[in-house]
Amino acid sequence: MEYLLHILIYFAIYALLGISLNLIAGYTGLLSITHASFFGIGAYAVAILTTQFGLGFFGAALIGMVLAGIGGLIIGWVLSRLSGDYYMLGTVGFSYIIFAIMMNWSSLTRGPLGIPAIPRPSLFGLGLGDNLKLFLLLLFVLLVIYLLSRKLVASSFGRVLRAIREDENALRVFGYETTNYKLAIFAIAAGMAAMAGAFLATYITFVDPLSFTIMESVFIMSIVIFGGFASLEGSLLGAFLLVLLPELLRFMGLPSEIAGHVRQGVYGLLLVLFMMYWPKGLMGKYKV
Amino acid sequence: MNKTTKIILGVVAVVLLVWIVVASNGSQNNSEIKVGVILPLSGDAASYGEPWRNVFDMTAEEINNAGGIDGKKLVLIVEDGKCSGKDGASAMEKLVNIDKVQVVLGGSCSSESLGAEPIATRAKVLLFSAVSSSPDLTGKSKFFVRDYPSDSAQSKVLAELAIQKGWKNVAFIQEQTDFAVALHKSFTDNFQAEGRTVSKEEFPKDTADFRTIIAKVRAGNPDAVFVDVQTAMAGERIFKQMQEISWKPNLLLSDPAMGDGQMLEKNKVFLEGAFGAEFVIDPQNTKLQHLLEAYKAKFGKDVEYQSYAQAIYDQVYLLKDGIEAVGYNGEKLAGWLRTVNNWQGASGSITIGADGDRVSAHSLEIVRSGKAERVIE
Amino acid sequence: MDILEIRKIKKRFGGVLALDSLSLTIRKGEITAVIGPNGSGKSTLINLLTGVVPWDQGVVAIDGVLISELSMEEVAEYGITRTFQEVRLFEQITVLDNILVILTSRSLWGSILERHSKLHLKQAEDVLKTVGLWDKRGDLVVNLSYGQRKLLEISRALAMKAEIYLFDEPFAGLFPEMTKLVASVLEGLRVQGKTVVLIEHNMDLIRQLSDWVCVLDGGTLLAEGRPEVVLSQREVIEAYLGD
Amino acid sequence: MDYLAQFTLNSIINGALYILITLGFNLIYGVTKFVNINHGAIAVVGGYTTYYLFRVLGWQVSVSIVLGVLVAGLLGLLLDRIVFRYLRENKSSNVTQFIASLGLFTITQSVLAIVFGSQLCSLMGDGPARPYNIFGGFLTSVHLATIISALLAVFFMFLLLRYTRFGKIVRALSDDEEVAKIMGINTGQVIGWVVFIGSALAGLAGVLVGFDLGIYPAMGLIILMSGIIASIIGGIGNFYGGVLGSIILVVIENLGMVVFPSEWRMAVAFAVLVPFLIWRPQGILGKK
Repeated sequence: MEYLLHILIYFAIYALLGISLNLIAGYTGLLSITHASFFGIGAYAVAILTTQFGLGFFGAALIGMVLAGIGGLIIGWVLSRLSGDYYMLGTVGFSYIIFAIMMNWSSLTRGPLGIPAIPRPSLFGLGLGDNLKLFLLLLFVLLVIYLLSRKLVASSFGRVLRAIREDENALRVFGYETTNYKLAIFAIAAGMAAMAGAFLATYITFVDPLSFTIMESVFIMSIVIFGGFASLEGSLLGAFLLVLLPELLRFMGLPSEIAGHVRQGVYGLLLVLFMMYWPKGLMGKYKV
Repeated sequence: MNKTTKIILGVVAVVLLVWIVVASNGSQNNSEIKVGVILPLSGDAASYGEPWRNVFDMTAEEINNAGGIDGKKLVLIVEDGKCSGKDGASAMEKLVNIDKVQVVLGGSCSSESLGAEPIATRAKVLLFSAVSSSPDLTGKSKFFVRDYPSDSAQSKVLAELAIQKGWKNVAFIQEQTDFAVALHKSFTDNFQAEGRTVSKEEFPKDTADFRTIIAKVRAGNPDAVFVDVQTAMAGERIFKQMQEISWKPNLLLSDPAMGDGQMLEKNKVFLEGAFGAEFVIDPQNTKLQHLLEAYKAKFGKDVEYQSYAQAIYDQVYLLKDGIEAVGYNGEKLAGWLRTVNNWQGASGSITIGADGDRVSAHSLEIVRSGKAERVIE
Repeated sequence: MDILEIRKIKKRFGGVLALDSLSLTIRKGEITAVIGPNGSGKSTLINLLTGVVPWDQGVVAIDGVLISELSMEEVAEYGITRTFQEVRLFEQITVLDNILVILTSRSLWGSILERHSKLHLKQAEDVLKTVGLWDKRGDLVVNLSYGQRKLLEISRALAMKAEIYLFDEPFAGLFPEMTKLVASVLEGLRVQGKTVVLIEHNMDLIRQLSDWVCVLDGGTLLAEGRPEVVLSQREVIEAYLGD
Repeated sequence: MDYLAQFTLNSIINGALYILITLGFNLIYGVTKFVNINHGAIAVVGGYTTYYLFRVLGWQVSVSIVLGVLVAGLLGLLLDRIVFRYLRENKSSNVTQFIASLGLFTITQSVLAIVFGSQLCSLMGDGPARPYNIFGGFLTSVHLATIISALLAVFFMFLLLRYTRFGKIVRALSDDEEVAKIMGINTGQVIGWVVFIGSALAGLAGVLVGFDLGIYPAMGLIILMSGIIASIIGGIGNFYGGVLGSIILVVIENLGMVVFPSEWRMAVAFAVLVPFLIWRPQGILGKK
């Protein structure tokens, strides 16, 4: 059972990432490959603040979300003028810069050594240490963020985002400061990704830069792509499949030195096939 | 995506879930001993994982051919840790909960071990690593043991040498791995005093182009250059590019480079007089020679990362002795390993301290015509 | 009373002088048609008046207020709205959403907290009913026919409840009964005292609808006046048939 | 300051490699109008083919180099026919093609890792290449070959684009595809040739890196990123832009290496990319 719990915790973390990235990519049409960096900022914020400054999990997670939000605003502003594959290149650039900071700023992040011994969360003294309680807390957060996102997407704000996705310049002629909307959603999604990072840090009790590379951002992007653009439930399905699929491959008894590469190859193949035949993804409502 | 494909996907998802739940109460049948192994088999660190996996397979086969452990067949279940904490934890959870192993050999990268350790402690499973060298793991848990010395010993020996040689400025070319970072840190602590300085240029794993780093280090005209690499191959690329700008500084090598006899042989002219420190390696060690020959016979090429290979080889045999002594139980084995004293292996005499680290007698060595010879003070 | 005036506007795209010190006045509450062969500067003029393109020289006055430059976002504040020649709608969302997005609050926080008042839905219903698209409100725009998309663009402009409407070839490619519908919408606007600038090639419609006609050729004002006067002038006909 | 000579030589060597990559990349971008991430992996395929023929099968070195370059060109063409032509015909956005190229990159990298393992293999065999002393700095025979082939490639491409009918068509196509269609050009066939030549150039770069530093499957992204940054700085899709961008990037990178510690090298390159993306996305020579 413990193993099932482990997979479900990863599912919830990646569902959180999928939903938040879908808000940017699926609803606003901005396909960003920086999401793992905000995921990392959240994780490192919790790691550093709890181990070196003695903060509690929730305080550290909150600060992490604010930091990621600010980072999102800065990166969002810089990229607001770009579109299409140029935009994605810009996000790849930032993703690398943040990864380099995590890896090289060793006085803060201990570089490749990573940060071990991150405490588990506790609320008013009652420990939420063991995996089941942690999972329930994570599930609760996922539910709250899912409902919040549904409400956000259904509101006029969500409709403006979709209009930006379809034809931003046309919308500006009707009097909308579209850049502000793009920055707002980018910061909100960055904050959500940081929350996911906080849970990863406290669950594994160790963070290292190699968990937040560009390829991790591409993985989160593929959760949104397979699940479907502009469909929150699609992202849940995407996370479910892409977290379970690799675990399943562990059972397939493939000779393990090629199992890793086969998994990587299969998921690359899926990316190509989806772009060719199901650009909307499984449950998507928008073709990129 | 019409309705039917969604239904099919739903069914597939449910089947997945059921399969994992069913598989999660696998059992440990008594005719074989299932031991887990965590190695980086994809991602950046795959270049380390593959050769180590070969050593694990070869050693297990060797033991099984000689009658196995207590007559039972040793079965290694290898999982991919991808050299990251997140995946190390996943691999550990699977091995502990699905395969119900009592011992996991690994992780290799320290990040894998740091990710796996809390799970091992919770499940009272022995995490026995031959390669993770991060100082954060020393004495971290009753269930974590490693037969690879922490790096501080090695750097202390080299720092003393540098001081004795009267060198004022040592420049590091340091790989961005936990092992190399720890090596640099302990060297600096021992060397940097009374006006002696240590400068550093780091490079990401799998860097191929060292031209500019070497030119920059040369510009600082250091008294000696510490080639602080995780693998002999990275060292070899640095030596090649140093020769390509015909620069031959005093060299200090980290033990993965120093321990690779084949690499020393190939670059013997350039490496003449280079210093390094290894835990007692003597080529006459019969077990070591056997390991090298058996590996070459089975895989048709010399073993890479010789210093790690021998630690892995000893690790499996140590485990065999442990199981035969106290039975296949994680907690007892963890305790038994801590009592190991002067156990003769391919990597020389192995003694493991109370903190779970191997007590090492690092000895200073110098490269003489392609061979690493001990320097007797 | 002149609601919109441009004096000596110059606009150059690389080597091409799209507008060559053009001066033009648009009177309030009237339908002014702007005609001219392709490349005479009509689209550039509209893009200029809706902040899509800055002008190099010259002055623009809206309601007598002189403005030096116009950004897209400010256009709505000056009470100007437009349709697009190549129909730029929000494709992968519903017809109703295309209208609601125009009616709702422009401020960031406003749009998040806004509760959907019945008023918005009522306004959307009116506007869609005027162009007969109310029963199509649930469809995605991408599934609409060409004519329906033209009508939706017009209803979107109406939803803005602006002062000055710039229609860029609204009748192009419409079936006869749709043309009648759009003509009645334009006349409806005139009755409400709104100002309409119509870019169109169909001369009969121009004669039927417009109070005033300006003829552009090569970025300059060739002629202007009552439709029946201007359209019979020799050089206007030549400009059309000449090149 | 004797290392100045070595720095300039290093810059020239890296510059030559970047030029080879950007030449191919820019040529293809000019007609396909999207950032093809798989271009990097095709370079590595070129390198591995030559490695297999020359080092494993022991063929003659010049034959294996030519075949390596050809195989890279053909692979580029094949993938273009199978995946990207389908996407072009379906009017897919450049973002869709970008993601598809990312998928192809993952597949190519995984296949290489499975077939050749993840170890670094050098085409040079063991031992360093013979260094020549050139006013204080050192160059090896491989470096000279790299520089010469870069110069030859630039010259050959210059002639091709400037004086041949094919060159005029390619330039017309990169200016405006519709205009080219009206002129009755069989754009499909021209794109095919352009992709072949561009991929072959990438293959050449891969082979030269193989001889100089050695290659490993995951190297594709690093090689390509520098090429993309150089293209954007110089002017993406513009023939001279690639060359100019490469020189500028190399100078900035090497200057950066003097000031910053060397682990910040790629971060410096991306940091240079960001201001260009904001203020001059079309690059120095490009037009809006």
